[in-house]
Amino acid sequence: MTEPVLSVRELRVWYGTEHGPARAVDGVTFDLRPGEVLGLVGESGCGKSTLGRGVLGLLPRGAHLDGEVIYQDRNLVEASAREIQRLRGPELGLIFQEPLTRLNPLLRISEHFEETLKAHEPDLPKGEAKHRSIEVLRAMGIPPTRYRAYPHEFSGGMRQRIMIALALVLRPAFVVADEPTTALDVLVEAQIIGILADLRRNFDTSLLFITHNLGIVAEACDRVAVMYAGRIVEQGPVNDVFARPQHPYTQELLRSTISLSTTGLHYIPGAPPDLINPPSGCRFHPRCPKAMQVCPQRFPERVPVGPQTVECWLHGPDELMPDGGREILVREEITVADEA
Amino acid sequence: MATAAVPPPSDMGDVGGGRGRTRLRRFLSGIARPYRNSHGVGRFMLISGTVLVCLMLVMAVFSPLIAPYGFSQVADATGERFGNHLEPGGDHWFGTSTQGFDVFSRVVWGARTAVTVVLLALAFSLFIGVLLGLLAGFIGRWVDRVLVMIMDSLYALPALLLAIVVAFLLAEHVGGGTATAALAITAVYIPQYFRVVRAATISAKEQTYVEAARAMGARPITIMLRYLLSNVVQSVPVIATLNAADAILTLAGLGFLGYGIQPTEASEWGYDLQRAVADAGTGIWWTGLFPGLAIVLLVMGLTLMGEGLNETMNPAIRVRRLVSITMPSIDRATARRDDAAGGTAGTTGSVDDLRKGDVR
Amino acid sequence: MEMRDLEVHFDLRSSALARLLGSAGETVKAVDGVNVLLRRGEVLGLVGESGSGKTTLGRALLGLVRPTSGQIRYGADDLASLPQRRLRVLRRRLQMVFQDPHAALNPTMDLRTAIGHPLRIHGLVSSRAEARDRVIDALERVGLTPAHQFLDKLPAELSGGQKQRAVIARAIICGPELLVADEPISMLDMSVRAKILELMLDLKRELDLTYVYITHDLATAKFFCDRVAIMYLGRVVELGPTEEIFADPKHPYTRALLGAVPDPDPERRVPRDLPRGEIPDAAAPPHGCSFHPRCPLAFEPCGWEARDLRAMFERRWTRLGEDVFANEQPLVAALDDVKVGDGTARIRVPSNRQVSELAGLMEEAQAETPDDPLWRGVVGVETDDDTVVVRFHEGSDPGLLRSGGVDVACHLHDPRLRPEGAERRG
Amino acid sequence: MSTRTSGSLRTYLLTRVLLFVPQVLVILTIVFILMRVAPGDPISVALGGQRTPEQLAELRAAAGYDRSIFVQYWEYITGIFTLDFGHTIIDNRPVTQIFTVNGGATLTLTAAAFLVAMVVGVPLGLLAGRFRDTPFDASLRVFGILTYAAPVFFLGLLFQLAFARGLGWLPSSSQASPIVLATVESRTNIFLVDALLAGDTSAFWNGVQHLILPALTLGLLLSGIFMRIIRINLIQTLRSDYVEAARSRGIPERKVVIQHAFRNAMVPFVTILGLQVALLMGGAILTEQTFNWNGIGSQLVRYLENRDYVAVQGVITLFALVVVTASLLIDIINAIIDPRVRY
Repeated sequence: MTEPVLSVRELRVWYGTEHGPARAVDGVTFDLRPGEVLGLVGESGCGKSTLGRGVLGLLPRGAHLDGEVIYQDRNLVEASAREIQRLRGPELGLIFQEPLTRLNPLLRISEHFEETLKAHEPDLPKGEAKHRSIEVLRAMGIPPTRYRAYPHEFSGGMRQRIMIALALVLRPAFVVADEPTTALDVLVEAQIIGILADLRRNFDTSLLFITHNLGIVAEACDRVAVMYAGRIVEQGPVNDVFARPQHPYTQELLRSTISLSTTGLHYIPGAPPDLINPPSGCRFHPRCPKAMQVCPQRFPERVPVGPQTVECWLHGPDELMPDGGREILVREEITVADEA
Repeated sequence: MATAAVPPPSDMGDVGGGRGRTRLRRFLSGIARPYRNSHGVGRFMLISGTVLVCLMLVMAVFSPLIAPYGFSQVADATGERFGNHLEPGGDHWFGTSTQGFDVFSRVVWGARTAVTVVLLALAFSLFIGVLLGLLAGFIGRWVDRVLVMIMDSLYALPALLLAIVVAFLLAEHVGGGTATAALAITAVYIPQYFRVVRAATISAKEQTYVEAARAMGARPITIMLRYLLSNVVQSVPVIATLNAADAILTLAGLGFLGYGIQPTEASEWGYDLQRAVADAGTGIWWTGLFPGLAIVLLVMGLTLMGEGLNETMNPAIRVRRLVSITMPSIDRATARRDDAAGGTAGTTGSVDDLRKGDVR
Repeated sequence: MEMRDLEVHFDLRSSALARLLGSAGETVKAVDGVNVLLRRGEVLGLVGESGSGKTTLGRALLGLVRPTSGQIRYGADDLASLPQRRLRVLRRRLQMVFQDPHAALNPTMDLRTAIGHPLRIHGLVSSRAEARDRVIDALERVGLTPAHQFLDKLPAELSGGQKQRAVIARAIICGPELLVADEPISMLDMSVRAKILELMLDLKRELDLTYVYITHDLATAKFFCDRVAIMYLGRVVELGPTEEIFADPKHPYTRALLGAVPDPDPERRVPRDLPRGEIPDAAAPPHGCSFHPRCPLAFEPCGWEARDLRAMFERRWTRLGEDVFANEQPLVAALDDVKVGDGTARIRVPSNRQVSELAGLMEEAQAETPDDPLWRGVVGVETDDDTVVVRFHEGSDPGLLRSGGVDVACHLHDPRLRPEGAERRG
Repeated sequence: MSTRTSGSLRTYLLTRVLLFVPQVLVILTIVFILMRVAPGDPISVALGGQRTPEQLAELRAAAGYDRSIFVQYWEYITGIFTLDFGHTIIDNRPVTQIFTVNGGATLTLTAAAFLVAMVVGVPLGLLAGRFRDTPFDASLRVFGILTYAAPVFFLGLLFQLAFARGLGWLPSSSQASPIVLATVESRTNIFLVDALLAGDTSAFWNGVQHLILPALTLGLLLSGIFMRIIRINLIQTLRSDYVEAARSRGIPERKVVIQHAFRNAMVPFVTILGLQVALLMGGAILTEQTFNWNGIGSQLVRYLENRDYVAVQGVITLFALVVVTASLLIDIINAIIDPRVRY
C-alpha cells in the first residue's frame, strides 16, 4: 500500500462557548491516499466543515485543535502559522461552498492568479505566471478571452471553476472541497463534479470532498467517511459502504435520502445532538433503532468490518462487551418537539 | 439546537395569564440584552458610556437641587453681586463669567437644557423621519422618489447650516428658546432617520416574511405596522444614540453662533463658550473650560454608548466571545492505538470515565 | 385553475434617467407565455434550475406578482386582472409555503400571533379564545405537539423543521384550497426532508388540498408530483404526467436534467456529455429555442445567431490554448459588435489581415469539431470585401406540441421539422 | 469583454453627469422654499425699523420682491445659472463678491483641514482596524471619540489657550498678522498663493503659522470620523469571504491585508466622502468664527446677525452647490476604482 498523503489521527476541534466547549470534531482518524477522492458526508452541524478547515489550520479564533494531522512527516497541528501559510497553495488547497463572495470584487481574475503564484514563487516571470494560469483555467473550461475580466462578470458556475483553478494553479498534493456544488444548479453541479472527479487524472491531487449529498459521493468519490456529531462513524470504499452499510446511522441516512428510485418515505426520528452536551457512549444511541444496553455506557470501538471501519457495538469487539450489553435498549419516546 | 426546543417548566403552566408578563419580560430583557451579551472593549464602552449619560441625566433632572444658584442669577440671596471673572474656588467652584454668572450653576443647568432639547428633537425627528421613511420605503414609486429627492437635498446641506437657517427663520416668528432650538435640530435629523428607516424598510420588504404577509392577504397598513415597523425600529437605538451625541454638538454650535437659547431663558453651554472666546485672549480659562468639558463628557457618553451598542448588536462587526476551554489532555491517540492492537478493557474504561465526567 | 399565455416581465434598470438617455431598460421575461391547467386535488410540479422562472410563476399564481399579460382563471375570477382588494379576499383559499422557513416568519412575532394572523386578517374569528383554539388545532395538525409549548415561542427558538411546520400551520389555518410550495424542503437537513414531505402528503389527504410544488430537485418531484412542468428560461419546455416524463423524457433539457441528478446508487453514473455552459442571461435570451446554445441535439431551425459563433470560438480557444488564442483573437474580436438576433453575422476583418484567412479559420474550426451542432445551423460562409458573412439557417421558436402523453416544446418533436435520422441522434 | 466594460463606464459617467442638473435644480428649489416659507419679505426683515415705510416699499420694488413668488423663483434659478446671486441688502454688494473675496480663506482652511483629516484619519483607521481590540486600537478609539466629542470651537479654544496663550508658539487668530495682510497684494484672494506670487516667503510662513491651529482644529474633528468609518470598514472587510479565500491560498498575511482588505475597505469610505464635505463646511463656519478667520462662514454669521436674507440665501446656495459637485466627483472616482459600480 502506498504511503498516505495525509494522515489524521484523533483530531479534535472544540469551540469555547458560554455553555461549555462545543465538540465540533471529537477524535477523528482517517488517511488520504495519493490521488484519492475521499467523501466526507454528514448532516449540517456534524462538524464536517470544521474538520476540513481544521486540517488546513483555517479555523476561527477560539477554536482549540488537538491531535495529529501528518503531512510529509510533519504534524500540522503543531506547525507554526507561517509554516502552514507557506504550505497552503503549493501543498494544501481549499475550495469553498459559496463561490460568489470568494473572489475580491475589485481585482481582475488575472490579478488573483498572479498574486497567488507570486506569493509562493516570487521569481516567476510574469509571462510564465500568465501562461500557467491560463492553462489551468482552460482545464476548467474557462476561455482565455476572460482572463482579464472581473469576478462579477462571471456566472456562479464559472466562478466556482475559477476558484477550483485558483486552488489548483500551484498543483497542491491535497485539496479540501467544502460543499463546492451546494450553491449551484443541477447541470452545473454535474459539470463541477465531473471536473473534481477528474482531478487525480489531470493534477495528481488528493481530494477531501465534503458534502451532505450522498448522490455526489457516489458520483465523485473513491472512499467515503460518514460523520455524526463530531465522529466518523463509518468509513470505507464508496461501493461497499453504499451497498452494505454497517453502521445504523449510515443505513438510516441512506434510507431517508430521497432519490429517483425512492418509492416510500423514511426518516430518522429526533435531531442531531447538541455538541456541547453530547449523549454518553455512542452518540447515535438515542436515535438508533438497534441500540443496545452497552451503547450509552461505553464509547464504541473502531472495528474493521470487511473493507469498512465502523464505530458501533453491533460489530463488537466482543471481548470488551460488558455483561448484558447486547440486551436491547428501551428508547425514550422521541416527539416532533425534539426534531431538527 | 435540541435544548432550545425543550421549554423550561415554568412556561408550561397558565399560558393565558403568563402572557402579559412574558411581554414585559421580553421587553426588559431586550433592554438588558446588549449589556448582558457584550464583552471586552464593547462592554467597557457600553457601560462607561451609560454611566456618563446617566450622570448627565441626573444632573439634568435634579439641576435645581445640585446647582447652588439659578442659571441667570448674578447675585446671592442677600442681593450682593457675585462679581465678574472670579477665579474658581470658595463660593464659586468653577468661578464666575463675564456677565457675573456662576459657572458651576450654568454648567449644571446646561445639562437640563441640552437633555430637554435633544429629547424633544429626537422625539420629533424620530416620529417624522420613521414615518416618512416607512412610507417611502413601503409605497415606493413617486412617493419614494419625491421624498428621497427632498431628503437628499436637505441631507446635502451642512447640518449646522440647516439648523441655523431654521433657527433663523423661527426666531423671526416664534422667538428663540428651547422649542426653536429643538425644532431646528429636528430639521437636521429627519433626513437621517428617513434614510436609515427607508433603507431598512426596503430591505425588510424584500424579506420573505413580508411576502408571506402579503400571501396571507394582509392589508398594506397591517404589513407596515405588524411586519415592517417592529423589525425596522431595531436599527434605531444605535443611530438614535449616536445622533443624540451629534445633536448636542449642533445645539452647542447654534448657541456658539448666537442662534440658540438666550442666557436669560436657560443655560446653554454653546452660548457660554461663545462668551468665553473673548476671555481666552486674556488668559481666563475657566469660563470656557467647564462648559466645554460638559459637552465633551455628554457627547462622549452618548458616543461610547452608541458604539458599544453597535459593537454588540451589529452582526457585521460583532466578535464572538472567546471562552477558553481546557481539552482533557490525555493522549487518546495512543490509548486508541493500544486498543486496536488489543489493549485491555481498563484503558478503554478510563477513556469512558473521562467522557462521562464531561457530560454535564 | 388555468393559466393562459401568462407573461411576467420585469424591467431592469429603467430609471427615469436611463429612459431620458434613450436606453429603454432591459426587460427580463421571467415567465414568457405559459399555458398550464391545474386540476383540483393534483400535485403539479414546476421543475427547473434557478432563473427558470418557476418561482415567479408560482408567485404569479397567487397574485403576488402581477402578470404583464395573460390570464389566470380561478373559478369565475381572473387573478391577473382582479383588483388588490378582491384578491386579498381570495388569499384565504390560495396559500404559500416558502423555501426558507426562517425568513418566512416575522422574527419579532411569537407563533400564536404569527399563525393566528391570517384568521384576524380575514376576520374569521370573533374572540381571542377562538383564535387560540384554532391556532392550537393548526399546530397539532402539523405535528407541533404539545401545542401549548409552542404558542409563545419566537421563530429563533425553533429548529428548521419546526419552523417549516409553523409556516405550514399558518398556511392551512384558513382552510385553503391551493397551496404553492416553493422548494419547501431544500433548506432542510436530509433526515428532516422526508418528514416534511410526509406531513404535506398527510395534509393534502386530510384537507383535500391542491399543490403546486416548485423545485429544482427531480428526485422529490418524481416522488411527490402527479404532473410536472419542466421550465427553462421562463418557458415550459415539457409538461405531462410524472411517470411518463421520468420514464421517457422528450425534451433534451429534461433528459440532461435527469441524467445529471447524482444518485447514491453506485451502479448509476452521470453521463459525461452534459450540456455545456449555464442558463443564459434572461435579459437577452437566445434566439429561437432558448436551449439551443447548450443542446447537444440542436439542428437547423433552432435559432442560430452570431453569439453562437462567438461561443464556438471561445470553446475553440479553451481547447487549443493561449497561442492559438493570441493568434486568432484579432481576427474575431469584431464578433462582439455583431448585432443580436440577426440571421447573419458579419465579421469585419482588421485591415492588415486577409479575409480569406478568417474564412479559412472557420473551415478549420468546422473540420476540427464537425459534431458541433452549430455547423448544422450555418448555411454558408461568404466573403465580401473586408467582411466575412456567416449565414444562419432561419430559426423559430418551438411551441408546446403534443407528443405521446406529454406536451413538449422542441423542434425535434415537431413532425414538420423533424430531421432525417432524428431518432438515431435522440 | 474589455470593450463592453469601458463602454459601460462611459455610459455610467454620462448618466451621472446628466443626473447632476436635476439634482442641482431640486436642491436650489429647496433652498428657495426654505428661505421663503417665512412670511414677510427680506427687505422689511433686514431694514424694518431703520427706514420709513415709503423707503422700504421703494427698495422692495427695486429688488423685485413685490412680484409673484414664481417670478422670483424663476429669477433666482436663472440668476444662479448666470452666476448672479443678487445683491446683499445691508451693504448692497453682489453676493458673488462674498465668494470671491472671502472664498479663498475658506478654501485654504477647508483644504488644509481635509488634508489633516486624511493624513491622520485614514492611516490611524486602518491601523486600528487591523489591530482590532488591542490596547493600541483602544487608545486610537479614545482619541477618535475625544476629537469627535469636543466641539470645534471648544477644541479651538483649548488650542488657543495652550499653544497661543500658554506656550506662545503660534498665533491665535486671523489669517496672518495685520501688517503682513496689508503688505501682500491680493490677486487670487487666497492669501498663501498671493504671498507666493508676490515672492514674499516670510509672509507665506506667517500665513502658514496662522493656518496651523484652525486647520488642526477642523481637521482633527474630521479625522476622528474618518478613522471610525475606515476602522469599521476594514474590520468588515477582514472578515469577508474573499479574505479568507486569499488566506487559504497561502497569501502572506501582510499581503492579504494590503491587497485585499485596505483597498476594499476604502471603497465604502469614498462613497460617503461626499457627506463629509457637508460636515467640513459646517465645521468651517464654527472654526472661522473661533479663529476670527475672515472666510465665507464669518461673513455668513455677519449677514445672519443683520438678517440679510439675500446674502444668507446666496451663501447657502453656494454651500449646497459645493456639496452636490463634490458628490458628483466622488461618484466618478468611485466608478473608476470599483468595477461593479459601472453596472
